[in-house]
Formats: sequence, structure tokens, C-alpha cells
Amino acid sequence: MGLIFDLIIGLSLAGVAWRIVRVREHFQAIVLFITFGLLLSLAWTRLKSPDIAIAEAAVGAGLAGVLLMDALGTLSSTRNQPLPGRFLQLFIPCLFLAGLMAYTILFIPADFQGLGPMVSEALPDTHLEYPVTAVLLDFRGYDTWLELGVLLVAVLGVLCVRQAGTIKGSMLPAPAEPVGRWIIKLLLPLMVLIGGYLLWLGAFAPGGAFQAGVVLASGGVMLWQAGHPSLALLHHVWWKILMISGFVFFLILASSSLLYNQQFMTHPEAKMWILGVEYAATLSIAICLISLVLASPARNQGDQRARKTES
Amino acid sequence: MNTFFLGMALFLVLNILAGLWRVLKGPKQADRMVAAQLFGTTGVASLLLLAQALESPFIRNAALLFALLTVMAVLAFVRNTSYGVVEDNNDEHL
Amino acid sequence: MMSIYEILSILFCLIGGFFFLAGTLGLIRFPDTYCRLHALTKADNLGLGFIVIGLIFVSGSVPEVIKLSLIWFLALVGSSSACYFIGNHIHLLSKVRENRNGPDI
Amino acid sequence: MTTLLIYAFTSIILFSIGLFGLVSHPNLIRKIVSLNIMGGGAFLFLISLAYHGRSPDIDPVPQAMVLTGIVVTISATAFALCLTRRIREKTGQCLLEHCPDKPET
Repeated sequence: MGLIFDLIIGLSLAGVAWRIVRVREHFQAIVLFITFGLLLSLAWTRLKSPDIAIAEAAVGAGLAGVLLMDALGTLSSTRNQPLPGRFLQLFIPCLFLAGLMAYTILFIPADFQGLGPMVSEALPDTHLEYPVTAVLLDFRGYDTWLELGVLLVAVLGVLCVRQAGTIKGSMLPAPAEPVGRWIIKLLLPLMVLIGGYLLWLGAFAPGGAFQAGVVLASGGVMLWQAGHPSLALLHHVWWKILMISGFVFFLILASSSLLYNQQFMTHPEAKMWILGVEYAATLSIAICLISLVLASPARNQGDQRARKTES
Repeated sequence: MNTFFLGMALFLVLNILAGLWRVLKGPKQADRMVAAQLFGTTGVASLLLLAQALESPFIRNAALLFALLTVMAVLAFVRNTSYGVVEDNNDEHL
Repeated sequence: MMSIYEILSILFCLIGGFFFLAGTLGLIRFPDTYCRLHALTKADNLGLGFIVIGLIFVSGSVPEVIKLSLIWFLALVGSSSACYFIGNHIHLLSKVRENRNGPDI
Repeated sequence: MTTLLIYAFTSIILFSIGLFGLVSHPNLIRKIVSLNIMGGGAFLFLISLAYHGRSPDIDPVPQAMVLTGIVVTISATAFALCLTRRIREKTGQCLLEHCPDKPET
């Protein structure tokens, strides 16, 4: 039964991906992409990685759909172009690449152990119970730190492209709708609650800073979508401070170990520091993602047009 | 027992695949969005069944997030209409 | 030998599966968008509800029961408001089209 | 073992399809979606290899890498969409300048 399930998920993933690439309408491609995320998270559960299933659920269902829908909405007057005719020229090299990669899979040694045993050996040193969190925030701290840096660079890039000093300029109140407001009232506290729950869970079970950050960001984006003005109340200095807090906190922690004549990025009181970093990282991931979604310079036009139709 | 739950999850995945026909067919954008919302709920049910079948309760959190967040794509879709920006590209099929 | 809870669980899950099947059939077979909206929200939420009830019988602990009910509640809220939004969208779109066609004719 | 093979081959197919879409489609939004499919394929490849190990627990290192990767992918997507908007503002279309399939404007 399990194998049939895997086969069907695999086949449908490939089929949906093929359709996304080949279909003419952009809107259909985006709806199919949301479905693709759903199927992918079913695959993660079968591969025993609930962490990734949770992250995929948060990103695929929430932010990715919102981003692509918004982009399509502001850019929608482009006609659906015909597909190019150079099908075989491009398809055959891709097929060749796929063949090469498949060839490598067949030659993985059968007694391959992976890094699992090493991680579980070193896990007691971190005082964390859950290996994925330990890898993220301790063993591979560099990666997580630089990942926060990537988020910051993306926000900076958006600011450069928009030629603006702050993200907040584009935060327009959306059309006020009774059902929109109602759903905010109901779902927002739950989002904050569930985000906090995932963060707390991260110390000993699947969950953690990434998933919690994405959920909180979804909450912020939903506030914006339903036209709630409260995001604009946060002063832009605070906005910036929160944005860089994860990165800076990580850096302070990492360089403080130099004071004790230890190696860069090692820390004595592991668990407390790690949890502190995790909380700061969650906040900055959330704020950076909100800024990235809100950065939509073409919004002004649409707003004016809406006012005209209303009046 | 676990095989039964896995079988139910498989059945729901087959439902999603059947529903994809509506996404491909359209004819309106709203139809596709309805299908996406249906997939969201079916996916939640199927994740819950998988959590039971694979005995890994944390998968339920993924189902929780899907239930919480699927409505956001619909909100984004609808916002564009209320701004008067979206045009239905397939009017001629009606 | 299966316990009574397991039998009940299987029964409820099967009923839930039936409603999901009905929802999918409705999505495919109903003639227009408003009807499809109908099929989606009603059959779908009943299906999820029965499956949640079925899983509650085998879930074992109170927090899990609360989480399962919360998931059902969230799906209900999400589906119903999405239904409203999409219905409103179709309505607005048809009004926009009427306004656009009105002066021309 | 077989589960590993199924998902590993699926991931390769996904990666290739994404690459094909990336190079073949002229529209920038579609290129971004294709890039996301490619990313999904790469993540699936890493995780299916993590599942491969002999020990009952799954290897946590690829999992952590994929978690980082998912957040980086979404931020890169957001940035790319922002750039697309800018290109559209400047040129009136979502295409790259050198694209041979550019329609006459």
C-alpha cells in the first residue's frame, strides 16, 4: 500500500510539474503550483520529515500563493503568449541531464550511513533534544546565520529596486470588507498562537524558528490583505531593528566566544543562547518576509482605479 | 489498521487528482480557485490520515497550517478583483 | 480482534471518504461556478468532519482531540469565508462586465 | 529502499522539468515558477538521500539544509517578482530583452 501511495504521489508530482511548465495560461500554472506544494508536503510526510512538511505547508499554502497571485494581479494585462517552438532542442539536453543524475543514484553504496550517527553522538553537548534544531542552530550555525543574511540582502535588494528608504511607503489600506475583518479577528490570534507553539516545540520536536517565522509572517501578510491599518503603526525604526535583530544577535553571540579565547561561533551556555538566537531569528524572519511580500510598487495604480469604480 | 488509514489517504489523493480535471478545464479563474480550495481541505484530511497511519503525530501540525493558511491564496486572488484589475481571460468560452 | 473504537473509526472514515467523493464529483460534474461552490463547501466540510471524528476514536489523548477539533474548525472557517470571497468575486466580475457593456450597446 | 528510489527518480524528473521550463518559457513569472519547481526537485533529492541511511532515524543534516533552503527560496522568489515588476514598469512587458519570442509592441 505504501509503495502504491509513493508511486502515485511521484507520478502526479511529475505530471503536475509538466503541466505547469507547458500550460499557456499563467493563472492555471499558479493554481497548479499551489497544488504542487500540497503534493510535495504529502511526499515529505512519507519520507519521515515532518519538519519540512510543516515548512512546506506554511510556505506553499500561504506565502507562495499570495506572492504569485499578487504578481499576476498587478501584471495581468499581459496576454498569454504562445509557447516557443524549440521544443526538442531544449528537451533533449534536459532529458540527458536527467539520465546522468539517475545514473549517480544507482551507485550509492549500500552501507551508506550518512551523518545521522555523528549528529546523535554530539547531540548531548548542545543540551537540545531535537537533532534538526541542533544542526540548524549549533553544528551548522554559519548556514543559519548566512541565511538570515540572505533574507536581509533580499529586503535590501527590494529597497534598491523600488528606490525607497523604507518598506512602509507601500502599505496601503486594502478595501475594508466585513468578512475580511471578521476572518482577521478570528484567525490572527490563532496564527500568533500557532507560531509561538511551533517555536516552543522546536527545542524538542519538529518545529522551530523557520516554521514559526513563516507562520507569523503569514499573519502579518493577512493583516495587510484584509486592510487592517495596524502594521503601519509600528515605527519604521523598530521595523528595521526587528529586521536585523536575528542577524545581529547571532553575530554578537558568535563573536562573544572570541572574548573567552574560544573558537568563533562556539558558546559555553549552549541551550540558553541557542533559544535566544532562535527567538530573535523567528522575529527577523517574520518581519523580513512581511517586507518582501508587501513590496509591490505597482499597487498605487490599482488603488486609484478601485476608488474610481467605487465612487 | 494503519493500512486502512493509508488506503484512505491514497483515496483522497486520487480525489485530488480527479479534481485536477477542473483546474485544467476551467473555464473561469474562479472555478480553478474553487478547486484549489477543495484540494486544501482534501489535503488536510489526507495529512491527518497519514499522521495516524505513519504514527508520527507531528504531521498534524502540517495539517493545522494548511487549514489555517489556504484561505490566504483566495484572499490574494479576490483582492485583485476588488481593485478592478483582474480580467477573466476566458470570457469567450462562456 | 478489533476493538469497538477501531470499528467505529473505520466506519466514520468511510463515511468521510464518501463525502469527499461526493465533493469531487460535484466539482467535476456541476454545471456552473455557483453550483461548484456549493459542492465544495458542504460535502467537503462534512467529509473532513467525519474523518476527524473517526480519528478522534483512535487518537488516544485529550490534547490530540483538541488539536483535531481545532483543525476541523479552521477548515470550516477557511472554506466558508473562501466560498463567500469567491462568490463575491464572481458577482463583482459580472457587474463590472455589465457596466462595461452597458454604454456600448 | 524502494521508497527512496521512487522519490529520488521523481526528484530528478522534477528538476529536469523545472530546468526545461526555465529555459523554454519567455515569460518571467513562469520562469520564476519553474525555478521553484527546480528547487522542489533539489529538496526532494536531498531528503530522499537522507532517508537512505541504515539507521531508523532519518539524517538530520539534509533536513536542516532543506529548511534553510525553503526560506531562501521564498525570499529569492519575492525579490525576483519585485524585479519583474520593475522590468514591467520600464518595458511594459514581463520578458527579458534578448528573448527571440518577444511579440511586437
